[in-house]
Amino acid sequence: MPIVELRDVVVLLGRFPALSGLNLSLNRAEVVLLQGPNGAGKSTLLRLCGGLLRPHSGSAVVLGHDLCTARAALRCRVGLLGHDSALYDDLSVVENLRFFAKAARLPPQTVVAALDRLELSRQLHSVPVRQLSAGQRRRVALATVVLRRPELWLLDEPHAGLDQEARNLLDELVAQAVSAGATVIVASHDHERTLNLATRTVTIVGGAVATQAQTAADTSSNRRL
Amino acid sequence: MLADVWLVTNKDLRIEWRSRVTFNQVVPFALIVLVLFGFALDTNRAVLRAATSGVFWLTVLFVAVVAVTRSTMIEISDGARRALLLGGIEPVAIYFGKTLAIAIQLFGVELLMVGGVIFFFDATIASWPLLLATCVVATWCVAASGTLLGALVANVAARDTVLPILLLPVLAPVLIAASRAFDDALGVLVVDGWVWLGLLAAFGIVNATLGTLAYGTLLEEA
Amino acid sequence: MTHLGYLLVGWSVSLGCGVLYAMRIAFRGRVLSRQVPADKRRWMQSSDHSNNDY
Amino acid sequence: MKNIATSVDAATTKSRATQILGFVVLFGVLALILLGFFAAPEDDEQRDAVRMIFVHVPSAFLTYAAFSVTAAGSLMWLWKRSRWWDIVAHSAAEIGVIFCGLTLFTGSVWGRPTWNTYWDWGDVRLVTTLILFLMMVGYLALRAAGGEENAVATRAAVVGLLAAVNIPIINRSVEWWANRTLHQRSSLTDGNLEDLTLFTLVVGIVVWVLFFVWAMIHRFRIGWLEHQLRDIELQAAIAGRRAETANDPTGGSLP
Repeated sequence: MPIVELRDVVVLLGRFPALSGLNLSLNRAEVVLLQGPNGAGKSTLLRLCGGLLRPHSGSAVVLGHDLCTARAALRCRVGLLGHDSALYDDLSVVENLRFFAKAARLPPQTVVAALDRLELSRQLHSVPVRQLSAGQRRRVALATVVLRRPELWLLDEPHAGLDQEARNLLDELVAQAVSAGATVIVASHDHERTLNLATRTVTIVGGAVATQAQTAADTSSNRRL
Repeated sequence: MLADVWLVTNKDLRIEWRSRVTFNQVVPFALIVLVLFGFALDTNRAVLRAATSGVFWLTVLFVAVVAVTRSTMIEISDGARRALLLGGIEPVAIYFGKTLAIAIQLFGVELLMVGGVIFFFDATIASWPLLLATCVVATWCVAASGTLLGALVANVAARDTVLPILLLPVLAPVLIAASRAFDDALGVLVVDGWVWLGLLAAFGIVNATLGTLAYGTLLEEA
Repeated sequence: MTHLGYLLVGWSVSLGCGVLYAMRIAFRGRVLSRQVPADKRRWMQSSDHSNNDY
Repeated sequence: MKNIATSVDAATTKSRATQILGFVVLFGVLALILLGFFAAPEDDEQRDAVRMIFVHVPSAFLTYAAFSVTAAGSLMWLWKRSRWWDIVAHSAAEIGVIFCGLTLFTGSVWGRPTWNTYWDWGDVRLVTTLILFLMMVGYLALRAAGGEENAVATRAAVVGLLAAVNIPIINRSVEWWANRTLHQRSSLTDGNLEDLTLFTLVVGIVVWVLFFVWAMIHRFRIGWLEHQLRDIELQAAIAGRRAETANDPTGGSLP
């Protein structure tokens, strides 16, 4: 069964058709590099797959959940890293993560584990998110995704604002998740970096898939991690 | 479920404790409104005392608009509303959690305002139990309607103007009933304040029920 | 007739509002009708393709 | 309604049925004026001021009828998600606000000669109707604020139901507040009215209801056309987006 199955999906943002009849089918453990010019609909596609948007028309099934009817059930199983960090500015790093862990009914130790995984130093744990640098903020946002061990990772420009070290860390995380059976969709301008991992590239233009192709990482099956 | 309610309440209160928006802005605002009413009505001590209940609850309504706006803004800024959705908390728990957080904050402001009317308006308390019970129940009513309408206007472009237009008429019965109950509690008017309290409770239950039913839909679609 | 002034004001405002509103919607209907092709002007029949199954 | 004589024009919201209905309403209004001003007798206490009843009571009746339709339409939208019910709710709200404003206005103008005041804060129905008016003005303001079509419909439906649920409570509360009312107990049932006055009042209600039906049909069709226009606009926008996809300048070339 495909992880993502979209047919003729139209998604409206206000009255604007951000997706204009998009077709896409993804299988388990695929890593998809999403390309396309600004305004092509990449972010909208990720938000749709994350269960945040309702298709205006067409059929959309993600992880077996119909996006017209069962978005709430889907949202517990995906991890979305958007443009904005989706954190509460006035709460500290640990408080933010604890909130998300409790909401998802995860044990408290997952919080520390996730923060350690993202190599966030202990001094930062009690600092309000407002005071973090853009890169640190991004790491915390990523920690909220890692925390939940999602089956589908949706990463919107994940490399933006990260230093070299953090980028390598991110690639490592993605590779680990994929080997554990997760599916990943990455929207990125940083082709070279993401291509190493990608099994497929999908180019979106005008809210629909223009082209897609299998990549070397998939065919040669010796991914450089 | 209750744990989730407390999780959301705790989160909102903690954010308030850190940012002190309500404390630093809403409390002075409430006191200024009271004082201005004092200036406007000060020619006659009797008029001032007779008007105390109405002035008190009118001020609470204005404060409520500010508190609801703040509560909504917490979730809108930086995609946090998305975070709340992705978190996996039941919408009903979010609704009651946020309602409770607003109610606790408003109740705190009201206690300070009671001090304000005693000081500025020369109010005397005839019945503390009735006064406190009215504050609790009316505050719940205000918070329950406010949270619902806050979610309703969250994605409206002109939400800052639309919220008061919608919220204030809905809260008109709270203004009426709470003022009458206060009249009794302050010994201004011979009415049965507890009957009015019952009406407030009915209003609170009805609107919280509607909120329970509609909140999830609004969070998803509106 | 007593109170004629009050009566005239009440009646004329009521009927006037009705007439103005009627003219407004008739006019607006005319303007909109010109912009919509005839096959889409069937009132009772839904041509809605959006996902209405929630 | 202006050019009744012409045949049914293709590009309007009227139809044979609404034309006939419009005719009937016009004649009804003329009949009502004649009945109300000349046939119906004057009241012993209120003298001729009682003639205001023939516009005031039908307006009040229609206000509550229209907002009931809005509440029903709101409920049906939330249940069935059908555009039809959404437009019904919106149409009824718009017409209802007009009648509600007229009810308040004619009531005040009537109140001056009979109760010697335009407005009384202690009067139950007056205050209830005013709050209802404000709520529904908010409803229309929310509609006018715009947004995605389905989201607007859902928001508006919740407000419509909120108003419908709260009005009985407000009515009770204000009744307790005052325990007094300037309004006579239901004019229709207490049997104090002269036969001809009662007859005229019934004619007034019937004429107003017929006008409501006429206006609803036209207003509904406007809502329907607006929906169709948005749909046409949307299809064009989708086609435009698809054209972008087809003419992809990069040709989908990979780096």
